[in-house]
Amino acid sequence: MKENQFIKQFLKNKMGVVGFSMLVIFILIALFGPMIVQYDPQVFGERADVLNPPSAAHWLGTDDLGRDVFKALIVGSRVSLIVGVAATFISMFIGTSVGIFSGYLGGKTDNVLMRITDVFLVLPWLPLMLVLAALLGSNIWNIIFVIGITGWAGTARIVRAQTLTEKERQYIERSKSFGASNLFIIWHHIFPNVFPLVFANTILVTATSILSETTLSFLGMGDVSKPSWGTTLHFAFESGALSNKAYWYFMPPGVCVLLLVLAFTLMGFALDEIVNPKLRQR
Amino acid sequence: FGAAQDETILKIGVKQEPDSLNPFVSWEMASFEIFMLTYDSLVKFDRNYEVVPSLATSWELSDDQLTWTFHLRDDVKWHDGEPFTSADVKYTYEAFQESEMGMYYTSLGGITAIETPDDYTVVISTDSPKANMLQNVTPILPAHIWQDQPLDSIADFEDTAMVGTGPFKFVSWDMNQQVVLDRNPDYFGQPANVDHLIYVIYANNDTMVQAIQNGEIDVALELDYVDIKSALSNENITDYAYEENGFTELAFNQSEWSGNFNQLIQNKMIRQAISYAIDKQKIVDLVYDGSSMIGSTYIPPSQGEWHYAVEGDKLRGYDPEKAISLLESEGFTSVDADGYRSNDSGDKLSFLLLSRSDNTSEVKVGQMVQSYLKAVGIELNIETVDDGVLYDRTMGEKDYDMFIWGWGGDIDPTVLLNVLTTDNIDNLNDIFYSNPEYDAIVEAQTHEMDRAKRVEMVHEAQALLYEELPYDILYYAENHQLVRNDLITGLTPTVSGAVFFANTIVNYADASFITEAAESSANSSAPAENTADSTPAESESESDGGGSSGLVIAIVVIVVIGGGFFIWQRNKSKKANENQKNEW
Amino acid sequence: MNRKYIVKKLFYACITLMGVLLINFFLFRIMPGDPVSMLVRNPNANIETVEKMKAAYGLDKSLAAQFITYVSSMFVGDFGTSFHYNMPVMKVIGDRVFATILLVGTAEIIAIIFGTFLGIVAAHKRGTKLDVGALSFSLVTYAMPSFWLGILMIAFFSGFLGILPTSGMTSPSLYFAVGMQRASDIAVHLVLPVLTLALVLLGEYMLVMRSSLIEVLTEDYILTARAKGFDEKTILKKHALPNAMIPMATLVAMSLGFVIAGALQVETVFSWPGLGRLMYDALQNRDYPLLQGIFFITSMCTIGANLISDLLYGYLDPRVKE
Amino acid sequence: MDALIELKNVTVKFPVKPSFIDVLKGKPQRVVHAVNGVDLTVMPGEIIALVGESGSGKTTLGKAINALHPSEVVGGTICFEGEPIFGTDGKLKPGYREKVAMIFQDPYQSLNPKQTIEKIVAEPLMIQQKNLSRDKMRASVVTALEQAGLTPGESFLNRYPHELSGGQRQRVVIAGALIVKPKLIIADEPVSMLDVSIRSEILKLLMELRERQQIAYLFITHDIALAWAIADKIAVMYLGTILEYGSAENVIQSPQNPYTQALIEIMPKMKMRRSEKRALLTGEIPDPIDLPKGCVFQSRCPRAADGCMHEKPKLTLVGEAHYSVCECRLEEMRVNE
Amino acid sequence: MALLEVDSLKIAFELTGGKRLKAVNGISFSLDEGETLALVGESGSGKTTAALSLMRLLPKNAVIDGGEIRYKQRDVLTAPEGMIQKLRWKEIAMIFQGAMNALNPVLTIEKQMVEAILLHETVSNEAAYARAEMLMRRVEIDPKRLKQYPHQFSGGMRQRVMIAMALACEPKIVIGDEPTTALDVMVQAQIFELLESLKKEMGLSMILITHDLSILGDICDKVAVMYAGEIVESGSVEAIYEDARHPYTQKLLAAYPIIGKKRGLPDFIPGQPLDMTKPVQGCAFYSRCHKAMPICLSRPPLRTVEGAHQFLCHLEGEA
Ligand SMILES: Nc1ncnc2c1ncn2[C@@H]1O[C@H](COP(=O)(O)OP(=O)(O)OP(=O)(O)O)[C@@H](O)[C@H]1O
Ligand SMILES: Nc1ncnc2c1ncn2[C@@H]1O[C@H](COP(=O)(O)OP(=O)(O)OP(=O)(O)O)[C@@H](O)[C@H]1O
Ligand SMILES: [Mg+2]
Ligand SMILES: [Mg+2]
Repeated sequence: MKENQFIKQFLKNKMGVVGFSMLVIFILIALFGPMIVQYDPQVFGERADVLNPPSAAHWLGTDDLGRDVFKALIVGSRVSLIVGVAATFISMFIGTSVGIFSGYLGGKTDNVLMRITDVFLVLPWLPLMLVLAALLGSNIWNIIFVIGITGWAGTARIVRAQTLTEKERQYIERSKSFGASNLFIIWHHIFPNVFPLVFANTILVTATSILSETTLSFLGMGDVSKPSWGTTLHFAFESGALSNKAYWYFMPPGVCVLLLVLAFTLMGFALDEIVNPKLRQR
Repeated sequence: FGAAQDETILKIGVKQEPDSLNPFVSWEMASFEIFMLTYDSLVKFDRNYEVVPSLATSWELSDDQLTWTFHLRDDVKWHDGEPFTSADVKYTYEAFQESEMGMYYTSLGGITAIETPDDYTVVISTDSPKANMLQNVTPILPAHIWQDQPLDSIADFEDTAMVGTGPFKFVSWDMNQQVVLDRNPDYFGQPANVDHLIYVIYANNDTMVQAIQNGEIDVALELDYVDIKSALSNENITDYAYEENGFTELAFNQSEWSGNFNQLIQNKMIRQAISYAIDKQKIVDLVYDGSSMIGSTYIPPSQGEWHYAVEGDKLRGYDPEKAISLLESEGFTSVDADGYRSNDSGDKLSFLLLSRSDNTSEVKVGQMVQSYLKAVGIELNIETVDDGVLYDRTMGEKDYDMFIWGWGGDIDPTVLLNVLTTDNIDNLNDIFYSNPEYDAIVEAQTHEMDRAKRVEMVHEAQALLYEELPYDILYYAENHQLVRNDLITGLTPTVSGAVFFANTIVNYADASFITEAAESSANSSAPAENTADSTPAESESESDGGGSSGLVIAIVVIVVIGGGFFIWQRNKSKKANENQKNEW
Repeated sequence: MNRKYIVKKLFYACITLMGVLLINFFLFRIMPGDPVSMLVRNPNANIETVEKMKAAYGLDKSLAAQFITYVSSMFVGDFGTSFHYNMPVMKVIGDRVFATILLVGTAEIIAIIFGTFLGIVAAHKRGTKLDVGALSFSLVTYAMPSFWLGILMIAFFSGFLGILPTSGMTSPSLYFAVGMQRASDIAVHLVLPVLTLALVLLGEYMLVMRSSLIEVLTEDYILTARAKGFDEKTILKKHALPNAMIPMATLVAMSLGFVIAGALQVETVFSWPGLGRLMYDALQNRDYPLLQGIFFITSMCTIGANLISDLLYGYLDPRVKE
Repeated sequence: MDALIELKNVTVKFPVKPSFIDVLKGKPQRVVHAVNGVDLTVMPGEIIALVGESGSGKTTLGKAINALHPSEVVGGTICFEGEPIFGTDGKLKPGYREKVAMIFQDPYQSLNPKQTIEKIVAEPLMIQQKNLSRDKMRASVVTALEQAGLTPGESFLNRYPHELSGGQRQRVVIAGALIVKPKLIIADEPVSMLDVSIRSEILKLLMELRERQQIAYLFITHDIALAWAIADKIAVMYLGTILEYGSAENVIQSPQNPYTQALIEIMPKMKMRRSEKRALLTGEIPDPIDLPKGCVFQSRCPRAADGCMHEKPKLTLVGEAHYSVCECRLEEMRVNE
Repeated sequence: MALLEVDSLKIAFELTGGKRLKAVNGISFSLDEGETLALVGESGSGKTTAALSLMRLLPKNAVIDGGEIRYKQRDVLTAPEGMIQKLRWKEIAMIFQGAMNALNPVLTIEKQMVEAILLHETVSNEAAYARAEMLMRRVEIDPKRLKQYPHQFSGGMRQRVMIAMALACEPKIVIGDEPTTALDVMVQAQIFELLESLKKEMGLSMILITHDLSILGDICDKVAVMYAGEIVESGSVEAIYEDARHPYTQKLLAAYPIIGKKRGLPDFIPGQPLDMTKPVQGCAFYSRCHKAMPICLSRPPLRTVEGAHQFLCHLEGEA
């Protein structure tokens, strides 16, 4: 499918457009928000500022250290996005490579790679993530690594399946008849053709990665020096926001996560419909 | 079922679960509390932490202060009906000493021999005067049950019945759910008023507070002020606030090892500068909503006279100016673009702080410390790690400059003082602090039988630590216990301010439910066999008020949705049946 | 379905299991934080105590020796003794299994029924308001962090309305209750966690069911069925669903394996005394044997579920040969 | 004239992937006998049609010549211009791939939808002459496109396959084959996926190329009428064996083998055929894993005799440049006009 | 009266983006009892679309733009859904293009065959099974294989299964949509043999869709040649084979190499099929016709040669 045709299709898909617009808004917030709002997580309020409900001064009230919740969300969007995207990059890289090589080379390589994939697929991912995060210590790069390294197995499976059908195509045979090497074929034929699928999957995996970061942070494995929505939720839940009925503290970060993940999910869903013509809206 | 509607259950919400019910293995406060209720010690503490008789009715100390004679009660029966004798005491003390296991073992230090002239007399000899002999609350175990167990595998012994002499009998422990105890009607002391006692284990403060507000539990323990704020407006709930017998400290690496950490932290003046730079009051204000006491010396104020109160200008208050001038006088005059200081030889004031990820308050404290230090030109990097990693990094790799953690104490100050002795390096002494002067004072006070003199010595030790500053004591946390005053009566706080988990069990004996009516509304129970059975049997009886409305809702939701599904299906098939008459 | 297929899948499952065992063992050995350290942060502990405990738990031996002990004892069903609970791991786990099965089982059943149903409705009424509604609902639940959903549930049903209990599996006051009273007590406690977990699962099931069915409905054999004169409902039921259920069934079987571990969030929020929370606690307590046990059990469940899904696949889809 | 390519007793045996249980039981490896001792010679500029039913091994043989199968499965010798294409070390002789190109059946499938026509056509050069400059490469692409009848070549460079019609796509495929200036093109059913109305266009192009560049073709098809229309020689294949081989006239007009006869007989003739009964073959096609001992066609042969069951018949000369494994010569075919 | 009559039927597809594709552009034909009609034409000429409309099986985005379909004198296009469900399979059955995908992969052949019988006829299960076995025997497949799944059959066998299935309810008309493309000549011959004998036996009417003119003589009575959604020429097979008038038909016939005839390259039609989303001016074949004249830009008249032999061209046409 050609690029502009793809874009046209995407633009026709309402869900995709809604998701994309939401994402653009979040990206803008993440890019420029921190420059506009002045927020230093190290500046604490006074005792009277703790857990204040929303007001003109604090649009979403204050948190347990008297800081502005709204500003914290703006600043936190960066971490959530960066972690989500970077972790996805790692897992897509591993997943796609394993999937393509496994599917294309077949035989023993396939068997070995797939058995490894199986192991990663059956290890309980959330606990595994927690264990690894505990193992490595919770700074943001470790979190990214942990989410990336635990999340590739599903992608590998999908990419492998697609590679298997892709490698039966006649243009692969044609390429071979000219004496093309495996790497040539993988790079010129297999990868470009599994790419749409990988891309659609990337979007969905990003959604999962963001959720993973939130969950890790919520469970106290996050990087507190780089506040994200997940750490905000963590502190909200841990400092009695629920029993103090400080809705302004624990609702908005959750809504932010929900919207951002939803943006990716919507887009992924739309892409899926485009990549998979059978699902296409008639 | 002979459902006795009038049986009362005291339901106490806790966050901590016993680690084990084997006294040779266990370390947790929760276990300690349960041991106090199911077993008895020779002596125990009353509300004012005065020593009162328990299994021992009286005792004498020989003139050389080396031999103790305890006279035991002769009317005590174990929960299984066997009589209690001096042999049990001898067995218990010797078993702890020989196995060298468990939290009670160290409090038996110095005992050289135990003799039992008769069934109700115990004679204990020590090698030197033992100042904390009467602070020893080691639970006496039934020799007839434990003695066949080889000592080297005593950790594996499961006394599933937990036979003791105490006011409560152990019933069951469902992990992460509850521990259940029953009243011992034959208790030799004052038996409890309540028939059953359940510790309900909560994973989260918020849900526990919610639960006591909803009346699911009668008492909620181990809460921070921020957790309970919402409950304070509830007039049915009484808040018992108390200073924890312990402190939270900012610890500094004092290791002689010269590896991967900033040696500058071993400079006393820099440590003092750090201490001056931190606004402890604001930390307490924000993290505990002002409801904890800011820290100063090593033994917490809750230990009464043992606490040493620093006076006059020796007391280091919040004084960033002073901090800066201290740093400058140490040569840290150049300030870089970020505002961080270094000296002429290029040593930067940049430190690494470890804080425990699962303790939100400490994490917040760390963040605040970070910002205060920044204000005076000290860079602080924070890593949150879990307890295990913290332990490894402090005791093993030593690659840290500071950490935040806390200690909890005993009624006797020795235990806390011991932490920073040279002997305890590689063990409890997590910062490798070594000071012969301090060691000597701590050692001496353990043999000082004159209380006033001993207090003097303990103060001296604390003054030393305050000056040397291996630990900067940040605050003595305040803790809260909530009680449903509309349901429970008879509770009086101990001198510490706490009602339960307070080194004494008096309140368990005094607690009673206000009226049968009030109680039965929250409780309709049937006696179970010895262990509770979680598989529902077929029997009918009405469920309680709050619960049934929830159940009704659940059922209604399911019925409505299911009904909708059914109707949808029906409609479909009806439509499909039309138009079927004609033939082509 | 042929025997070869089953044997092969079983063999692969065994290999996976071995991989899990290996990772399981070494992962926990390289974890920082001596497990004993958790036990000795107590003023009364001393160095001998620590050594004694290490010896008691076999931690003083070499890694290789520990691994051999580990694998061999695993074969006789001995997962060691929990550091923290000082009880056989199997027993600790056994005590929790019921709670998790109750929670996960109920949630799965609800999610499967309603997820499939919603998916069918949406696919069938594709493009209508009904479809858009069901789709939005599913996408939103799919995008929601489950712990947060749990918090909202507590805030609303327990905090605001006050009609459902906040947490736990039983009311303390009904501890001694038996029979119906106990059952209804558990049922009441079950509502919120089940609802949370079911909502989270439901979204994915609905989405998969929907797209799978939409895809199937474009297949030529559906046209054949229509040409045979069947009405839409029969076509849906007899021709489309059996095909659309194939990916659905495998998804459900696979997620069954994950959900036990995934219940961790829900169990933590609701203090539900199940395996998920046990795992979280074990992690905090650095209870290696217990963690290993749980990892092993959950991996086994997933492997088992995968196996079931493979077999189910072979059963539902006669095309699967090799 | 020297033979361009010469096959001697070429066999292709695919190992059957053993089932897991079989491996455990230690059962011997089984093989699919896809090609079974084929002798064939192609002269420069010659068109040889390989006809036969589905599964008879036509494609497999074509790929064997193009060295597309792993060398383990191919037996016998394949000589190109008198020399074996595999050296003693089992490696393909360098330069061979530039002499032999292959065109596949489905023009929709043989082009990567993600690549521009330029890239597709240039691919052989990218693989075989790695250090060619971009400009030179582009020039060769344009030339090849124009040779394949896509003029002006430049206008196609940046297009994508989906923007072309089926016939144009097949021309692109041919251009891709031409760019290396091959001496032999193996064309595997190159027109069967195209609409009848445009098939001949492509065939015509192939013929012209032969005239101009002396390219020989191994033309694989199952349409014997098409073979008749364009081929110099026809080889009839059945179950991996060549049953009859000779000039198109001989094979079609005086078929010697019962199988060839049946094939010709059954072809639709664009005539009313109300009264005639079709001469259908009955009987099962043998499994290529367990080939029968004697003649491979015995199970369906209307004239199978006892001898056919036991001895494998050899291709023998039955007329001028006309070989057959069988001499059950029928009366002259009715198709002779 | 004719069994089935189609009168100026027009069908368009609504494409995403608002375009309309006129797939069928006013076609008319009729079919008598026992007659076989061939619909021929190249890919995309609207054959399948026309056939599907006869059973009202068009996809949702198809719109009938006009015309009428009458089966046994009753209007098919306006009949209620219940009636159509009875028309399907019982009256008109269809052998779909690519039996590979037209059979449900997860149901046994038996189930798929029996369900149709049970739907349309009130017979016992046993009777239905017996009928299925009989049909299998009829298409020369071992009835034991009824218990198998579609993937266990070869392509030719699946096609035969599909034929057996189409006959299950003894319909009056069977539509075969390219029943032999992608099959070997040998298998193709088998299938024609089978269809022919079945037709004779059961008095079936058939509509055979194909793009292969060469096979018509084997089985058909009448031919309608389609180009770009129109029938450009129709008549008996003999008439088409021997007296084709439309340039398209002529060219098409010449495109087949015939064994025994002179060797050499067959003819071809230059150019490409029409883009049917654009409106057609005049003759649809204009751009590819070797005899195109200026007048061809206006709508060509329908000329009748003799009897049912008609064609659509400005030229008088010569053989
Ligand atoms: N890679 C392979 N592995 C195993 N068997 C194979 C392989 N390729 C082909 N075969 C088998 O070899 C035989 C010949 O196949 P081939 O594709 O050469 O036939 P063909 O004459 O080209 O048929 P068609 O006309 O259908 O293309 C068949 O039985 C086929 O199943
Ligand atoms: N569902 C659909 N949506 C849009 N366009 C369609 C649809 N089905 C068919 N068409 C278009 O309608 C035209 C006629 O299609 P149809 O399938 O009837 O052709 P055909 O003659 O059967 O061709 P073939 O020989 O390839 O089967 C084609 O241009 C096709 O692209
Ligand atoms: Mg082939
Ligand atoms: Mg068609």
